Amino acid sequence: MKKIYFDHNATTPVDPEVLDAMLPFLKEEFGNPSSIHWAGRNSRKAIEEGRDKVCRLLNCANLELIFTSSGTEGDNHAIKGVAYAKKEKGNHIITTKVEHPAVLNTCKHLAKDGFETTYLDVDSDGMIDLEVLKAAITPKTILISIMYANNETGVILPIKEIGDIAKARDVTFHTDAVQAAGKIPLDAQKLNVDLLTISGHKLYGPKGTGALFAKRGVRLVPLIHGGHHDRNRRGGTENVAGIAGLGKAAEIAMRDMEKESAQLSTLRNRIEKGLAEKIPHIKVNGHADKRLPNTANISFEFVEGESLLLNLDMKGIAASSGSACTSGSLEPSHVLLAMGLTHEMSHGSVRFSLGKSNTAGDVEYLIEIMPAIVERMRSMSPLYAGAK
Amino acid sequence: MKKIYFDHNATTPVDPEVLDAMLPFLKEEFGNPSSIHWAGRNSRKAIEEGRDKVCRLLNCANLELIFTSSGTEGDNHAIKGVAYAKKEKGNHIITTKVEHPAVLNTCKHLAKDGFETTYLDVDSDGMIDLEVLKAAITPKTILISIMYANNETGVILPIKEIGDIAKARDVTFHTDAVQAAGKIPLDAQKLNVDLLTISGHKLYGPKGTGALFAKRGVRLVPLIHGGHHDRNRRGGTENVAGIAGLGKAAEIAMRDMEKESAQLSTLRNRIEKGLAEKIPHIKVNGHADKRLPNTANISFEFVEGESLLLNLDMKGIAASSGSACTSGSLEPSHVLLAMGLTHEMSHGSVRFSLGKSNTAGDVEYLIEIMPAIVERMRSMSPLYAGAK
Amino acid sequence: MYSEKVMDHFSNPRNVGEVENASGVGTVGNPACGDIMKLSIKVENDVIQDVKFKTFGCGAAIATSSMVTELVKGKTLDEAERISNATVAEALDGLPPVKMHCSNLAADALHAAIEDFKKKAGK
Amino acid sequence: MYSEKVMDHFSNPRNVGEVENASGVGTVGNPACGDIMKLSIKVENDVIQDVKFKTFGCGAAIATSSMVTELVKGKTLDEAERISNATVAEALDGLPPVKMHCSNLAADALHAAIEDFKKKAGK
Ligand SMILES: Cc1ncc(COP(=O)(O)O)c(C=O)c1O
Ligand SMILES: Cc1ncc(COP(=O)(O)O)c(C=O)c1O
Repeated sequence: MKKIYFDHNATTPVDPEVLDAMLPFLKEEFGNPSSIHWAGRNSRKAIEEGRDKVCRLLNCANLELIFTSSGTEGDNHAIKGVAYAKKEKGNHIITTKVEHPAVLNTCKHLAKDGFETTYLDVDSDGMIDLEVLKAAITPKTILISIMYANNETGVILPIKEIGDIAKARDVTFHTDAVQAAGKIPLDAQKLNVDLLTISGHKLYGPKGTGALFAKRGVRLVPLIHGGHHDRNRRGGTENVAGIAGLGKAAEIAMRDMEKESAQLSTLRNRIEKGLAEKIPHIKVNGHADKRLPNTANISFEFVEGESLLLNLDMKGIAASSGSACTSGSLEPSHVLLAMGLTHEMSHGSVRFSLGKSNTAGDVEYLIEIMPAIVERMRSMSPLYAGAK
Repeated sequence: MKKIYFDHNATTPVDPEVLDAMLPFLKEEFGNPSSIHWAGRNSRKAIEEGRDKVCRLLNCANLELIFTSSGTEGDNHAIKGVAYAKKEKGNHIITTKVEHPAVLNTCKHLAKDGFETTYLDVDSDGMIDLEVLKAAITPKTILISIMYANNETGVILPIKEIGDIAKARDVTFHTDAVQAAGKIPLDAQKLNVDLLTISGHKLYGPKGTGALFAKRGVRLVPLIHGGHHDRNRRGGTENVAGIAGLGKAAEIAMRDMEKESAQLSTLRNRIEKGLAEKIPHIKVNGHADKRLPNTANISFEFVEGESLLLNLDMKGIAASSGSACTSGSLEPSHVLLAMGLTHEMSHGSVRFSLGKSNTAGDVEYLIEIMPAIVERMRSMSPLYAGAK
Repeated sequence: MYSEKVMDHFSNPRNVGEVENASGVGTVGNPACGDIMKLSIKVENDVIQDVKFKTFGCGAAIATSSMVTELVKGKTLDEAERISNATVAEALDGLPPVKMHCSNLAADALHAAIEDFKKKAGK
Repeated sequence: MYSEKVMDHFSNPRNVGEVENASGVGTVGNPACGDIMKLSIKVENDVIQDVKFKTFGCGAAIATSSMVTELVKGKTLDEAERISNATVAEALDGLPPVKMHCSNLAADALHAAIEDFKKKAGK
């Protein structure tokens, strides 16, 4: 059966060039980068080259990068790191209702330690209101953490404007850029962000890798204490092959982003238009323009998302509802609920997230098979009768 | 030039079988294990198979294993996790002076949060006194963290006895088994340990992997909050290839441990004997019997370790002084100082840690070249004159 | 994640629809939890002669609905009342843990339909 | 981690040993920090005619010791006094940051030797 992967926001395949960059460090170049002998030297060099490349993607200085094992670790490190470093100054954090669980659950955990979090609402486009953000800042506010691009809808938040507000009020600003990195240009310097998280496996790098940009001067309590790695900011023997791979992935992203972005948005728009033409009662979720080029989030009224996914899977199409982390769970998407969708509509959403390998043929195949799937599920739905 | 690697306690090469086990998940099997579609299913299966294998190595149940990104993360997770989970009960932690920085610096960090740590002394063999341990336990003691085998000397601590003491006093017990795993048999069930840390890259697995055994019922505040991964105990998309590799490494270790252990101790003993016969003023550090089979830690009086390592490196031999994490730093080994060595002797120590690839030829080569190196460095040492 | 039986019932659900002139109808679940099941039965001489379902929900919700209709067709009301959600899950070779609570409501829908029938019949 | 020059001086250290009938001897460092340097000089007409070192220490310690002996041989005392630890590190194309403080003591040893000479000479 034909297999089509429309779930690139969940994870991406490792680029063959990335794997090539990793392999030496899974074979002969196995030394510990902290070792002074021959076996360690090339490992050390690989880390520094990987660092150079990731820094080029983020436009930051080498000393400003901490390697992590995932986007989730980066988010935890940034948020807990600032919270504990600044707890004398205040205990208030501002984030949004549409963040990834890595941010939401970290804030929830911090509540047990006396921190308070304001979760900003979003409008029906998935956008926050900057005036509400401004009004939410109090003298006790130590951190704003707002994602760059939403993983479920692809909505891009106004990071530059948020950064300006944060700077004017002297509040540390973290952005979870896990979904943005590799898909749209990032510039840590221009954005007034203090901290920025990325994850390797979302940009054709290996799982188990990530990085946290931490602007020079930002105080951060380490999440993982240990040896002198990464200037005492993250203990643990470095994942050398992973870092080499992440570096290569960053390099490739820089090189290909523009071209790919144009291609993907064409395909994505075709999906949205093609499905809307053929299937009644559907709704594209998220801001029309301020969106990642690759993401389509569509609610199919009267039916539930997982059953659509299972049907798609039986036809060889991989897609998801909500984030991969929450599929398997029964809660409707917190992101779509925050955007004002009903429970039914939130449950009935499917995310198609495109990537390098996708072709126009893939998209036409989806448009061809989807109407019958939706119709079949609707015919079984007790909610559908009235709408006919 | 001939290259000989005698630094297996710093890191080990990835076993080719391990790499083979990883490769599918760096190529076609790239799905997110949380995804319900075709791309995710094999990833999920790989994780569960990796888990089975690691659990077999540790003799524990599947639900008792949390995957981590390093030994350091596991140590942090265990120690902070227990400290924060039990902080209502007490604030006292007991560890030793000879732990890895992953443990020592975590305890040091916890001091800022009101936790107090007793650092147990060791004797000249590197052993702790169990009576002193017993006496150190107070009603406020919530955690004992004592390493299974020391990374610098290979000394094996009496984990079973410590576990019995901890159990009798109802104190949670963590052991850092990073150096023990794969070298000597472990049995999480028999040992009365509540928590046990291992690291992939010390047993021919990939860097960036590790696991924490947490006995059923042990309460642990997560270190990394996020999605539902590993039953909410460690957020972040799983390093599928890494876990597959770690599993394979555990399987191989189970299979080969006994044979290898016999071979390595023969080679190790030959190094110690051979060098002692040819070089005056040297001292083998650590308990004569209760020691890992692969580790020789030798002080060469009157000379400094790094300069010996550089000389060895020029002859193609990779060895280390102290732990890899602290080489590059200027402090003498805290482990050897705790064992009562003078500063000079601590500075003058070299660790030879053997592994699979080492042969009798490697060992004879070392014994052949080492005397001249030591003599050369001694001839330059202002401390040597008096001893001649 | 699902057993073959679940996938079979999901892909080829038995008895989809609404029984005409139903003797009883039961609806359980709600949109918040993501599953709504509506079961209609035709009862004659205390035997369930016909049964159909409509379900909004995930794979487990649809499969359990389908399975319960197979299990009760031709059964007496007494027999049908003894079918529990656990019976249904078992008949499907089990469900993933996360699905056991919320999506495993088909027997509840059946019992609601029987109750509805009894009320209408004045029993 | 070390420059080629450092490795050259480490592998082929110049002027190892002790000057006979030294005009001055300087010893700096201590075992705790891992480096001890002993420099002996032969001074004639305020010129350093000969210089030798003995060092217990890491690669940087040995290389800086060797380098300082090269730098001062034939220099006047005035010139020698102007040589700093930084001068030595520079002449070696730099040292790793972690080595800059502790192991970069060779100029200190030189100055100590000159001072010793002056004291003995009653200057
Ligand atoms: C005893 C011990 N504990 C912990 C660690 C840390 O493990 P990792 O390098 O995987 O973070 C090491 C190795 O460096 C070790 O030897
Ligand atoms: C927006 C966002 N943040 C954080 C994460 C977590 O990244 P990782 O899977 O690398 O832990 C993800 C992906 O799941 C994400 O989409």
